[in-house]
Amino acid sequence: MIEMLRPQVSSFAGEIDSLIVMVTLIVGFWYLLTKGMFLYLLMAFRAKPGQKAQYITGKEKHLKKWVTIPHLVIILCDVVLVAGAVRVWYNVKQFMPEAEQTIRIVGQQWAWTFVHPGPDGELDTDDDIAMIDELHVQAGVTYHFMLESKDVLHDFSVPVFRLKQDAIPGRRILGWFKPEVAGEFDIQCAEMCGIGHGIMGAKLYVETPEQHAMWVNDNSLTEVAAATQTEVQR
Amino acid sequence: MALLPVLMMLSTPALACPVCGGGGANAQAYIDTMIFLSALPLLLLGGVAFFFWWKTMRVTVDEEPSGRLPQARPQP
Amino acid sequence: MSTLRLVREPKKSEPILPNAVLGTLFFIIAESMLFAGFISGYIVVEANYPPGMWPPPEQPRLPIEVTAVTTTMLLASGVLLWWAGRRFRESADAAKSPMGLAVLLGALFVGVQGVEWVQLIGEGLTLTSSSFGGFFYVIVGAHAMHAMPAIVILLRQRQRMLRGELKPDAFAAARLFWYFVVLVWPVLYWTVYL
Amino acid sequence: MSEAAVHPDGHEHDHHDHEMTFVEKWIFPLDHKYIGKQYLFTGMVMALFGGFLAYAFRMQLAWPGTDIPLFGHMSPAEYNAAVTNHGTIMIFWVAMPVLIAAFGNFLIPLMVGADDMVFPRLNRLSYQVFLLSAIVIVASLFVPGGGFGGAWTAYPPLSAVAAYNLTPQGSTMWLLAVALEFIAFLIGGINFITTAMNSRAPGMTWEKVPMVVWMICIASILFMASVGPLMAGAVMLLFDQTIGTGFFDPARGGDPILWQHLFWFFGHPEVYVVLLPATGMVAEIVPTFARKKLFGYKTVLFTAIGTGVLSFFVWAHHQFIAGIDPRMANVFTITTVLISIPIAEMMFLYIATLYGGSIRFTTPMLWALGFIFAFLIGGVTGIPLGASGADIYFHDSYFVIAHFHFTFFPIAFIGTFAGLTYWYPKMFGRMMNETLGKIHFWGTMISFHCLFIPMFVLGLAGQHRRIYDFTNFPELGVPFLQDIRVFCTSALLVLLAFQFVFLYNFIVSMFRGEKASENPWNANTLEWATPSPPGHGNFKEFPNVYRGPYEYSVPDRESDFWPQHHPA
Repeated sequence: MIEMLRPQVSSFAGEIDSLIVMVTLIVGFWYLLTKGMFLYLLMAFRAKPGQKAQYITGKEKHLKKWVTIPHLVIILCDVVLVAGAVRVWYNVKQFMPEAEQTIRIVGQQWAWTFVHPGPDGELDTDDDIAMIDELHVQAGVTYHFMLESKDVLHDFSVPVFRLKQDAIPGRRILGWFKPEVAGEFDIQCAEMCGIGHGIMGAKLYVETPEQHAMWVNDNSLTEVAAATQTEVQR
Repeated sequence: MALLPVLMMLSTPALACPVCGGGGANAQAYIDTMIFLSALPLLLLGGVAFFFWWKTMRVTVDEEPSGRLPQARPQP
Repeated sequence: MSTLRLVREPKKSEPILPNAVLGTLFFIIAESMLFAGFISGYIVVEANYPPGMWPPPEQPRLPIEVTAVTTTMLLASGVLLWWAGRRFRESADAAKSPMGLAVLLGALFVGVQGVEWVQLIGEGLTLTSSSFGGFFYVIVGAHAMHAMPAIVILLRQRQRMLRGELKPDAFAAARLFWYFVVLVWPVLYWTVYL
Repeated sequence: MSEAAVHPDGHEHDHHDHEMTFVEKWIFPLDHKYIGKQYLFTGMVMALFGGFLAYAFRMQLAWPGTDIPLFGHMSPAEYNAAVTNHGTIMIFWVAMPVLIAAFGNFLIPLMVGADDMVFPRLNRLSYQVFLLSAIVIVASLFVPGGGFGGAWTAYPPLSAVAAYNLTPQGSTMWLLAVALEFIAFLIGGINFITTAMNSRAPGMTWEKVPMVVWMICIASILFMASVGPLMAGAVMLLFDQTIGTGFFDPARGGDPILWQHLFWFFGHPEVYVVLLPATGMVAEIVPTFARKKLFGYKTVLFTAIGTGVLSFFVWAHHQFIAGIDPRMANVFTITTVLISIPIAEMMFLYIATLYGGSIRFTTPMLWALGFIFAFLIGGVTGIPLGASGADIYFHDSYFVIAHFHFTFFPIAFIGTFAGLTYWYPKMFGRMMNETLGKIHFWGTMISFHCLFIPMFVLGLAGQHRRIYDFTNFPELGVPFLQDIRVFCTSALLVLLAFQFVFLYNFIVSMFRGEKASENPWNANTLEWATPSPPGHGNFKEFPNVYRGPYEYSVPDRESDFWPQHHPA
């Protein structure tokens, strides 16, 4: 259902979506059951003239089970939920697959700087390509990112990747993603970062290998990139 | 609850973690203070609750063998 | 609950703790958490520094020995006040001297602490000089902000005691608060100084 | 009733039935009922103010950049200040004062059969500090630079460094106001707990205490036990802002995550601090109008205590992607999902209370049922957020907004309306208009659901919170999503319009309403044993308590209620 609203572009987007669907189904079942019971009781036991309410203390065994049994089943459902959530969490945030490329992402008020490794595939070399508010990645390649912030907290959020990670000044945060579908998508800042927070977006270009090679070729070692890069690296 | 330590062990040293990016000591400090902050109010309130329970028991035994006399009970 | 019909007329029960003491007790719980917050902050920031860099080498050292003496004084004052509370049950006169001594020791503690502060500021440790300085003044200052009003309250209670007007509940509440001030200090000393 | 003339808690000042002057009632009251009403009115004024801020920024979101009626053009800074202060005000100046302070002050002494709070002067001081804090927060929006715009969570370094937030005075005043407000509730909370523990009427053992008293006390304890670390954080942040220390500034050796650590330690229990009093009021109202004993009194109580205990272990789920150790996320997922158990069970027990009842759909009952109806949605939508894997996507999205409005709106408004309409006769001595009450109920409920259910869809579509103008983002500016935003804003306008029905009813009934009898709802608890409204000193004869508060429809009795103070 979520992919109708927002395509799944990263390798783990589908996993997160199915977790959400699973949670929705389990929780929704209980929700509908409870609410159905609630509305039924309201209809069945509305005041009728001459009819007195029953005297039930809640200590009766045969009635207590109507609370105890749902309670136990909920615990069971919770175990399933936790297992699913932890599995997805582990895959996305705790487990790091081998990187094929590494990029650096720097947030500042109110723009993103993306440092791409350039033709040699290594970061922090002379041919790095630094772009403001534009991230170019190649579909099918596993990326590690190093997330940094220059001033306040930012949050690198790519809805189509289902990825979010806070950037914290003074710290370098490692994460990963693997884009799978080519296209042009939004990057947003998801942590309040001041007046310009509402405009702090960037563009994500997921490219096919040919497109990406062309882009790297076009941008490597140009004056513009070198100038931007020296500025970015302080 | 027995699951908790298992889960803590299960994972590789966290990589996508800003706190751990700051070094292992810092991550440990956060875990320590989390436990400290979470446990302290319960210990304090538990202590107060226990004190009241203990007092209530003593007063009830002293004054009212039937144990039916209303007494203030421990707050949680 | 039809069995309740057999129960005789209920009677008013005596509260386990008087109002003033109970209120103080809950206030102390909230205050303990305040100090827990400060200590947590201190522990976290301390862990951010590489070993040997905390306190920062260029910053002045804290007077550990002098403070150890004042800590003992504060603990002694707590014991004296406890003793005063015991004697107060017999007579107000009997509690006079231990209470006076307890307040004196407490005031001396705050005084020495103040002198220490003046020296440390002179040596270059200020709120803004480093995180260490910030935490030192905030934590120790927070303690002083509890100790000073407590001393004022105890002084006023001593005056009332001399006039024979001191209510046992109020005295018990003030004692309880002073125990808190006394007992939280070794924890802070251990965290910040050692 | 030999003790009837004696004050149960031995207050020395005798203040029975003496007519209070205006100053004694409203300016410097010591009487808990008037302090409660002061809290109530202040909370209502702040609710209107918070509602106006919501109106302003929702208009901006629906029609970005246009002139907003009554507000004018909204700049990004004003937008940030509006969302920040809307959140802060609604939680700290509406939910807290109304649910805990207003109802706590008004109800606790009446329900436990006392003549007043045990510390009336502290009680008055509590309100005065609170009023000061309310003035400071409102004033903070009008200082040079504008109000604080760093979100109600106030994460540093944005909130700490003026060069980043550009609102030096606004942020300091915001922080000061929050700190003052905490002091006010700390004083108030001590009063509530001490009163409930020490001033109970003879015979009121712990299992005969009305549920709402229990809930307000548990909430106060939770508040007091959790607020300390945030106070510590607030002091440090205040120093960071004003004299330039670096507790939270990484450039000066501080740690920005530390604030989140201290903030959420308080921030999550705070949810239960406001939730519990609201559920307590529902626990009073549902049995009264279902004419049924509350199903499982002790179980409800234990679920509340269990919620309180667990609430100290869930707070880091606000930081899943914001900088805690990922290993901790697993632990906090478990505790977060665990806390759903007591809350769900509590709701089951309330629903079970309806079974076999004789339900009367009066306005208070409708609100109480509406609380259960709406809160169920809020409860279940919390689970995807607590599940760490799903939270990676939902964190800081409109799904979160929709979720917590489905908890906070039922708590702070639906629950409050239930309580207000139920205790209105006791507070003001007159009945509210039932027809207007029902119009208000249906209008509010329908527009509230129309306002927030679409936000779940927006959240699923990946829309983030706190963004000034979504048309800046190609993916979010599409007409489909913009139409949803316009629909939400329209629903908000309807919702706000219906609140004026309530205000009209509230104010007019105070003067023209039908005179209320002592016990208009045929309820059991002690407050209905006093005149409506109760005079100074509350009870004409201090009651003794013979049975629990929910003895409705007891077999072999002619009347279907059995007040707690009636001797057998």
